[in-house]
Amino acid sequence: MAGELELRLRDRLAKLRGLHLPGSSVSDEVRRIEQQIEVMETGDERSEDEIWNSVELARHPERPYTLDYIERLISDWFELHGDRARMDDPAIVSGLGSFAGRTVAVIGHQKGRGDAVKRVKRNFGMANPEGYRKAMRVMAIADRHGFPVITLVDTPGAYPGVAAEQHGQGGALAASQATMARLLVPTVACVIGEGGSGGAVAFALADRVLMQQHAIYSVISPEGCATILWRDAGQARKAAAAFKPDAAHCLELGVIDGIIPEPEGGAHTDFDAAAIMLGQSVRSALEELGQVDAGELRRRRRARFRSIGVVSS
Amino acid sequence: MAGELELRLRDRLAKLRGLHLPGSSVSDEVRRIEQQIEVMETGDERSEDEIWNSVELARHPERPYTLDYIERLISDWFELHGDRARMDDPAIVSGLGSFAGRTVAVIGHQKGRGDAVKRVKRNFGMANPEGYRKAMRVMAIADRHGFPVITLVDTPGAYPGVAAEQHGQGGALAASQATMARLLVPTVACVIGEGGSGGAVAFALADRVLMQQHAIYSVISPEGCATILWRDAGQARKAAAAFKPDAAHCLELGVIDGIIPEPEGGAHTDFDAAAIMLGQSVRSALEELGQVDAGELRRRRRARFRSIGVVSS
Amino acid sequence: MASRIDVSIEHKHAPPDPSGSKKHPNTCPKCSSHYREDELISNLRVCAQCGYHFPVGALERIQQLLDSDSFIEEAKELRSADPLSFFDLRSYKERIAEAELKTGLGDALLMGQAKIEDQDCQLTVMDFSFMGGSMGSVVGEKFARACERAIERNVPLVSVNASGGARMQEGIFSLMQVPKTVCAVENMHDARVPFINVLTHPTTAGLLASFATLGDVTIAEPGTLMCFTGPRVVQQTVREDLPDDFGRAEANYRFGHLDAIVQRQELRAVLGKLLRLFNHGR
Amino acid sequence: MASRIDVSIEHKHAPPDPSGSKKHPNTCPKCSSHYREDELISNLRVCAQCGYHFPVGALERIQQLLDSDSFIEEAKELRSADPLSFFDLRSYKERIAEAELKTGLGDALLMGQAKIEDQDCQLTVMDFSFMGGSMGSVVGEKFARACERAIERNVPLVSVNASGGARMQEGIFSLMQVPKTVCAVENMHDARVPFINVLTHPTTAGLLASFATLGDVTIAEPGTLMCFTGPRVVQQTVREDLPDDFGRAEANYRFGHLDAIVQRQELRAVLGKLLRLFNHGR
Ligand SMILES: [Zn+2]
Ligand SMILES: [Zn+2]
Repeated sequence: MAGELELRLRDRLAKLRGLHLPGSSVSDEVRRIEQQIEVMETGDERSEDEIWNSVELARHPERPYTLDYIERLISDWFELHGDRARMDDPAIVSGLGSFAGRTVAVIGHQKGRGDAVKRVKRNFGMANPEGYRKAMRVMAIADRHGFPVITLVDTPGAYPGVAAEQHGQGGALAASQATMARLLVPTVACVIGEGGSGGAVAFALADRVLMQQHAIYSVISPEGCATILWRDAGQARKAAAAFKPDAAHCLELGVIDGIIPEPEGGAHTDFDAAAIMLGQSVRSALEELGQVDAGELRRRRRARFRSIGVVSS
Repeated sequence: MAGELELRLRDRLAKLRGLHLPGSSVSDEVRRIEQQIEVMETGDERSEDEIWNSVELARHPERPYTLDYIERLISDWFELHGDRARMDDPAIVSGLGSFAGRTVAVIGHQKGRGDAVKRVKRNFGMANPEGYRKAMRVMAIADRHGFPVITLVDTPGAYPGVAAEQHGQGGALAASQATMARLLVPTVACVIGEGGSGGAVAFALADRVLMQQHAIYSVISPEGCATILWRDAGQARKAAAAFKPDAAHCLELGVIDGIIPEPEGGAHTDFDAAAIMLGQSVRSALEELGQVDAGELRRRRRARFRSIGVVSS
Repeated sequence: MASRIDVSIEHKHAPPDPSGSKKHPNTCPKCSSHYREDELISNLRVCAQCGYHFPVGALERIQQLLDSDSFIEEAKELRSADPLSFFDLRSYKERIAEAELKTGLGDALLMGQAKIEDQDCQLTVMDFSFMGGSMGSVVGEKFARACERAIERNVPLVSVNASGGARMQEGIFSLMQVPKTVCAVENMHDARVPFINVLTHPTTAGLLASFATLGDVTIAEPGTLMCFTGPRVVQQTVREDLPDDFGRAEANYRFGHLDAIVQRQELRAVLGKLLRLFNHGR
Repeated sequence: MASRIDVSIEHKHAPPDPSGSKKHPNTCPKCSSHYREDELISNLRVCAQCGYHFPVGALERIQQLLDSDSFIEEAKELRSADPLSFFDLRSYKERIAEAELKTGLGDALLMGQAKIEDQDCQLTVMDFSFMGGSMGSVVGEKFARACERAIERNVPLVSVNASGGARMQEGIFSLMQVPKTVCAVENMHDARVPFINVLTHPTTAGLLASFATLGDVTIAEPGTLMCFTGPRVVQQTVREDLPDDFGRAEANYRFGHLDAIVQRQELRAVLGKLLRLFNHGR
């Protein structure tokens, strides 16, 4: 697979290097492509076992969740609640806090850990439209006051409920992305567990999209895919191997900008170490982004997503 | 009553005339104050009967409503529905249409006429928060595309229901005003019937606020006032005389910018004539406002409301 | 001239009393514990027994929240001008004078410079005992000036609210304070000046429809009634029993209208934290 | 290499059939009236008996809506590149070729310059019969280019949608078309270029979560299924019967997600009116 894509990327790289545009927007792009090619050259194909290992770790019931990272990385945390219209969706956590010496907004999906009651309370991290509307409200506050936005993506997907549909799930997911596309503050998205389809991408239209080493990011869950392909959710492992939702694959395809390492054995083995690694990646991304003028930041953010996809003619 | 206020106004007028600020924003204000003083000098005090006549005409079941004016004044009308979250509130009508040769957005409270079913369908013109959210959505479209916004105010007040409170009635009324305060397009508000309290003011934060001759505009309904003052809604007539919600009084106090004449006997006697008079007033207001730069328009709009109120020290 | 109206309108502004009966102000309406005045003050007027939050006047609130001696009052001289020469049982002027005497305040809102946990801010505090915290021209004007001062000083505005709504004695002028304060807030938003709203019992009607819902952050004390229309009127309209906590902070939190319900004992610390966060972002 | 997957994924894209049974395509699934092809075409593929709206292909849609000979197709040459070398029952490349043969289209979205009632616009039209109108890189790229062309030409964009969602054969790239098209729309919004969305049966999943809900005006044909998650999956989740019109245009209109439901016979006139309105404002 890498063959054709690598040629394509090398071609694009040559073209970009030939351009002499003002500003450094091209050099960002160049670096991203170089990184992709590097991954292709050094990365061995990951086996079905390895990919499935990541799927299992990404959904490990003891994996650290959004609030675990907030607790370890953010001081003066103040959670903001409610969509100002209907409810406060507990599947999404949002708020302000201090990170690396400055105020940031953090928004993330939140799964419940432990018994069924706790997991149900957080609706397994599957948000309703009201949750995305709460997030947009917090993004607007961050934008007004110049706070960078950090999103932590960890959801099987947007909640497939009756009320969710009636209250405009699709529109809310689109509006959340549109809001992120309009922000004039630096934005970093980290997929920290399951990056499930529209529910994930609603928080991932960011200047930098990072994935933890064992996180997954895909258009459909392995089970959903298997159900469609074989009408058998049990074939999820095979489906995952086909769709490869793992971080290495996403980086190879240029969909994400970097991989955040996890402690040996996965993030759940050492919350503190995982948080430190996550914090370092986010911090250096924010430092880079802090150099860029707000309007240019937004222009590049949109251009980045505009460029993803492979077509021929 | 006019005595003290008139002195105050003359004082302010003298001060304003002494200022030589760039632009014509002062001259607007001067004209407004001159108009107020003129009303005070020529206008006899209106009697309790006259005021109650306006209250009755403002709530006359055959009075023309928002859609009656739209039908007569707006061509290529296209109604926009829904708040994109929960419902389409039939107590508020909003849409785009062509007025005096250009596209405008029209937003108004809508009462039902005729049998109980029709009146209930429109909830007697008492909107839920969702109705105000629909209106804000339409304002945003108008703002994006440079369409002037015309609001038609005709409500006993925001709906005092359980769900209305649960879904944030107060916040929606405030947000609607905040949205109007942010618009960069010309805005004209016309009170065409009942201008009831917060529900009315939500659509009345405009560059020009006009009232039809027999419309009323007040902080509380005559019945509500009477209930509070005498615990007897039957004393509404007396309450109206005390609070004077009539147009002449509002103009005298500088709360509105002008009075739109009605056909002899009230707007309900001749819908077409009433619509022509309304249309002329709105058209000339829009023509005036069209001369002003967008940022300056917004600055003046806020300054206008900032200046209302009487304090001593 | 406004007609002379000979019935009091004060009952509109009576603070809702959970028990419905008339008790000594230092008796907890929830659990009937009785406190000496100094006990109540030292416990921030929170019932030590059941946690009920008694009303707090503006001056005492300033004592509770602010760094000592940090408050510099502004626009203190503003007084109502009685534009309608309003008269019900007594004249509006007489009522104002009485309220001034009773509370020691010039109107229902105090405004000035302040520090909380060493963070500079502009502060407005309302006092429900001044004519039910109703918003007339003076409250509107002082609030608008607070926004302007916050912009000039480039410090956050903290607004501690308690109000039954519009001051009816000022008629349409009282309604106009609603869009007036909204405009003041929007100027503040444009200037990227932080705005923190604290809702205390009760914050209703005109206040909810204006600045009290337009903050960057909105928090409330437990039990705060915060509704646009009061429970009695809603009940008359829908003719059915209302939920127990209808319109209260607890219900509003569930329905997504509040960022947090904050116990009075934690209020100063929470405001200090929020001010730090907003100041460090800038 | 992607594993070879040997089962068809086509049934995901089967258009929901109200009756559930397999009938002749020209037989009305609602009232069983049968029509000759020329009858159906001349009636805009609407059942003369019961008003049921049959699916319309992209080319026929262009015939129905546009001023004659006004369509100038753009980006016609774009084709899928099969980045994952995907293979289920057959290869993705084979499926594409088959769909091309069947529909005469290069992918599920046609794009170009158009006139409706003499008003200039940029147009995108989707075709459900091309792999269920699924959005892969080509659909995303063409839609993004349509936004850019609308900006360049300073004319409104009219988007006629029909899609089952993401094109799974392109994996994560198909998901990425969602933010990609959102960015394209936001550029258009910044340029104040009008955007009118027409949803036709079905417009679901990835399309609803991207450009199909971001128009200035959103209208739908009667009966259009427009949900993020399909009824079958929702039913499996909630394990209860769904409302009859769950996810349909009629329900979405009630819940505030649509400006209007427009009969196909009126669609051209409504679009003409909207284009006049948006063009006269400018
Ligand atoms: Zn107690
Ligand atoms: Zn039929």
